[in-house]
Amino acid sequence: MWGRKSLQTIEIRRLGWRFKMRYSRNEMMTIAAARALGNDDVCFVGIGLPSAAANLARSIHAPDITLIYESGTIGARPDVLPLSIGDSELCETARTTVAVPEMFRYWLQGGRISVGFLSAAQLDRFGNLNTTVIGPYENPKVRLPGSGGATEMATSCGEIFIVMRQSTRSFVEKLDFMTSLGHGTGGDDRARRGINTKGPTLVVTDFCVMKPDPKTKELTVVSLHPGVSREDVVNNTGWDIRFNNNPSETSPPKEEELAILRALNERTALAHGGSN
Amino acid sequence: MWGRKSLQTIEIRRLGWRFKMRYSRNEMMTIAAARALGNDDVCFVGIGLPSAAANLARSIHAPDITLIYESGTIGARPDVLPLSIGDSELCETARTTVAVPEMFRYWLQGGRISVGFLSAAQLDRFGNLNTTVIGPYENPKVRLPGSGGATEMATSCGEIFIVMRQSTRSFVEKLDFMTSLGHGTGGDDRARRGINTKGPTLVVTDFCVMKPDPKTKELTVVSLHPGVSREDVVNNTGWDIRFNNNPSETSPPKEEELAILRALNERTALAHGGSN
Amino acid sequence: MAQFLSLSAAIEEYLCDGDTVVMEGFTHLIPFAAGHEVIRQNRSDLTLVRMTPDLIYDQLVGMGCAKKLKFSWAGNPGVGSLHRLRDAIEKGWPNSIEIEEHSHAAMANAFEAGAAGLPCAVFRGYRGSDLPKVNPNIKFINCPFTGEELASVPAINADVAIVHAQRADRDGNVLVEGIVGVQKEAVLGAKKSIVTVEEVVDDLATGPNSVILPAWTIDAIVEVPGGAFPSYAAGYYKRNNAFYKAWDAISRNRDIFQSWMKEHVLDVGPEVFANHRNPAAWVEI
Amino acid sequence: MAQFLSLSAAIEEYLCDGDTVVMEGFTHLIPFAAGHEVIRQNRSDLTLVRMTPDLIYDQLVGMGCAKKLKFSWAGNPGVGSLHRLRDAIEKGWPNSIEIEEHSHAAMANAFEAGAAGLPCAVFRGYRGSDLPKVNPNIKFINCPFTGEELASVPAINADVAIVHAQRADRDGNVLVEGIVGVQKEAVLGAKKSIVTVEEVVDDLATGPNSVILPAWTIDAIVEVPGGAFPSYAAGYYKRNNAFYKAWDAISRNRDIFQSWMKEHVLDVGPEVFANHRNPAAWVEI
Repeated sequence: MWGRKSLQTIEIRRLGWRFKMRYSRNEMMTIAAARALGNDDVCFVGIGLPSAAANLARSIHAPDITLIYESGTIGARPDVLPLSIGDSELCETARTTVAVPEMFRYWLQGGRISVGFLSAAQLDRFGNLNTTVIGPYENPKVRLPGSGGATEMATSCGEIFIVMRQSTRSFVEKLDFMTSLGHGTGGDDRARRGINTKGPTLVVTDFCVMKPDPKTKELTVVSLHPGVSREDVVNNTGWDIRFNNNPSETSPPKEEELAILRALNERTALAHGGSN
Repeated sequence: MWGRKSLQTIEIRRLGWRFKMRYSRNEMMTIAAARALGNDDVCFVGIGLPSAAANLARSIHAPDITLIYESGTIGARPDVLPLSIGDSELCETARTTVAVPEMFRYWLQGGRISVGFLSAAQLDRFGNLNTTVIGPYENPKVRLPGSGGATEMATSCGEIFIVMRQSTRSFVEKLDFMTSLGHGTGGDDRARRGINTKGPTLVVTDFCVMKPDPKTKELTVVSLHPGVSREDVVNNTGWDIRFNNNPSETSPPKEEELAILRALNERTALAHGGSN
Repeated sequence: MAQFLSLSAAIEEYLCDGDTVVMEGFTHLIPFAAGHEVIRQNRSDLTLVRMTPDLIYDQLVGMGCAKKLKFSWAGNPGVGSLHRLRDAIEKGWPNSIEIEEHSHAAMANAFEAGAAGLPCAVFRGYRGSDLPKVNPNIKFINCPFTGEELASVPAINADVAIVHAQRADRDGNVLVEGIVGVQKEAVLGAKKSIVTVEEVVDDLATGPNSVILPAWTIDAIVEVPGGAFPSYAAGYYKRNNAFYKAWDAISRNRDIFQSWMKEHVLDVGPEVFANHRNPAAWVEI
Repeated sequence: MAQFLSLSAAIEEYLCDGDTVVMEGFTHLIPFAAGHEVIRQNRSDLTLVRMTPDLIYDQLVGMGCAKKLKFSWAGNPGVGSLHRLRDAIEKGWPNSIEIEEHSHAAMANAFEAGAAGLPCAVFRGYRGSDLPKVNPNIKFINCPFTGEELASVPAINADVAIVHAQRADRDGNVLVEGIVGVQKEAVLGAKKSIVTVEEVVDDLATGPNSVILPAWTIDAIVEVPGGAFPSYAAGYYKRNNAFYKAWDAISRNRDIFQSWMKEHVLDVGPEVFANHRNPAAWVEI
């Protein structure tokens, strides 16, 4: 899916020799997201990239992070990435598993989650998210899965990290449907709605890392992944994207991060009995 | 507590001999209440007389009755009567034990209980109950325990059986406080309040059995316990009590009923490590 | 009080055309065998309620059993779209279906309210979302103490709830274990309930706080070993992720879908599910 | 994240004069050792919240620690009155206390709402009762779909929740088992929480759906063997019904009560509770 052009390399030393190790932007994205998680976080994890990032964090720098899946598993420690949000691996490794109403009432709405990971089909400049439809709701061009846990995660989690691949189709000027609130119309919109959680504080894409401007809450590029130019980001964003005064380069993957991520993905592919 | 005068006897045959076996009105009350329970009932049980009646029913004619205690135990089958509503015996013998919020939400409010047993310090002619205070609320003469589960049992259980000792102090013209609704002001008062459960359908005292008049809902004596006269009932009721056209005599305790009740009480006294 | 019935008798007796039905199981314990029986008995005009429609409702919708779907996340988890469902929504094949769309939090609360005998659920939700604009079953009320605006949705009280569980005892008490989802709420909130189980045992051997559905909360119990396949039953068999992936290709094409359904559903009975407990089975479709 | 502390340090650090405190445990697992420590540390002006005040609040009220009591059933279960509480309410000794009185259903729902982060609980309750006339914290709202009138009470969110449980593991995760009451809700709804446990173990050895309080939901854990006496800890010791009966005589008389408290609470420490796990102990007071 990612052409040769999107691959970058890091340098590795072994027995006095130097090697080059390639990595994909996808890997850079997952690793950058994992780094944002801390050991004390209680993380509400969705399937796919969020699950990979959260479990990578757990394997590297945040061994005590608490992973919560909306299926009810609290403190899951899966050895492979679940395909679905309710795989047996999650329950078997969890501290306990609660009923789904309790998960949404006591744990999410109760304010027990520090970080929620979300992704979407469309995102706008204020981090608002669409996972419902492309086109009009009553006559959709593409019918997407819908909210799932996202709508209430967006307002009940302490903060939201968004991980998604960047393109003009996904990073849009205007959402077709607002499934989940980000910073709304920007500024203090969340506070005016009586919401006291932070909303999106971090967006990690396959090109860059963005954070909301402290005042306007408009997403602003704070670092570019190695090998990515400003033009790459501009060309893959559907609005006039802002950059930090001096965006840094995202620190490239470490050998250990890549090795652990790949081992996790390999175990996962094997366990799910298919390619993928 | 009960004088000799209140004791009645039944005749027992053994090896061709006839014996007389004494029983108390208290025993008659418990046995009469037990008889009203059926094998398919799901019974919300309070401590004391209700618990004795429910467990007696289970030991005799209703082996599959489901006993639910508000502590969360569902399908408890205690071998001794619990002193409190949350004794270990209840949980150990139950099919399962749920949290107390679930008990009140899913099982009581959810309409899963067919019969609730209640008792009170005061009852009026429409089966309304006071377990809160004697005297004014702000300056009580006697402070009683309060509602406990009773207030919502009174409106959420399919029907209510009331078991309590009868006297002019307890069967009163006017309650000092309405803790739990019976038939309100009588007639269709419950229905006018939007309540679709039956309320009190049976009152068993140590003197007699009462049922609400089908139309007015005023409590009416339908049977007198053996040895009890109309005058006894009138003298122990604080209002002008009505009698059925031709009140029958409550069928006296059977030997088996007395034997099982006494064995239950003996096991209980032993288990609770005290007299009482 | 629970009766032990055959699967065909249970569906025959308790599920009618036009009913609102809940088949629950959050990834785990999805009652596929029962869903197939509903398809074989050709039920129609059903209102299907489920948080995650999953393959089970993709199959029911594709076979024309549904007139309405109430849901909160409609995808093939970790794989992609539910193609039969999309075909019905986007192109009206085999019939158009009405949808009522919620968030997970709303559905979970609505199941809870259904079990609790309340007319509605009250929760903190839908703030800032467009969903209330397209779903008239989302309203807002104010806390009588703080004035805070809270969301409300109607309770879910289905005509029939169908769930799968690990075990029943011979009295008809059922144990659900592991990821328990909203199954207990679905059953307690429904007028009638059917439970399929992996096995019937003498003793459920449970802990003091196990999730139990007492026999008197259930109408029919059916022993269907493997009945959750390609979902799973913890302690019995794992989720068949390969089947979930394979479904993507089967369901993309109307003809392939129909011939698959004929071969694997219409022309067989619930006894085929027993094979699915073999972990080697079904990796190749 | 849970810290392992001594009982005196835990109460010292987390409970202040004037706090709203919940000590829960529905007959089972009542945190008596912690209550005694609160008395020893002479906390005052507490708002005590508990469904069934039981002997633990009778003792706290009798020793002058409370300014207010929020409850739903105040008796000595199966025995009679709580004499210290009645003395405070009826005669203002040792100080008068304010009461806020509810039904069990209301309190249970209020604990649930507290854990769920909601400002209020909504339930079908108090219909026809006089309680709403004497308690301004009972209001009514209407279902936005059916119009039905439903009761509402404020959520319970204490400053400090104190509960007793069977076991903690060395990471500070706690298992509660058997009659679990509203303890989980009390802890999740409180700003701070203290859990006393029978023992600290390497492995909680739990089932998949056990009632667990993760370490990160607790502030302090204290190992106090026997700490629920004369209540009980399932799997460790039984409820001491004889003590509950004996309390009736002890608590009827102010002087006898005070000298009992001096001897058995003020002049000793939590280590005395270990003896209470011996079933023979305390039958004679």
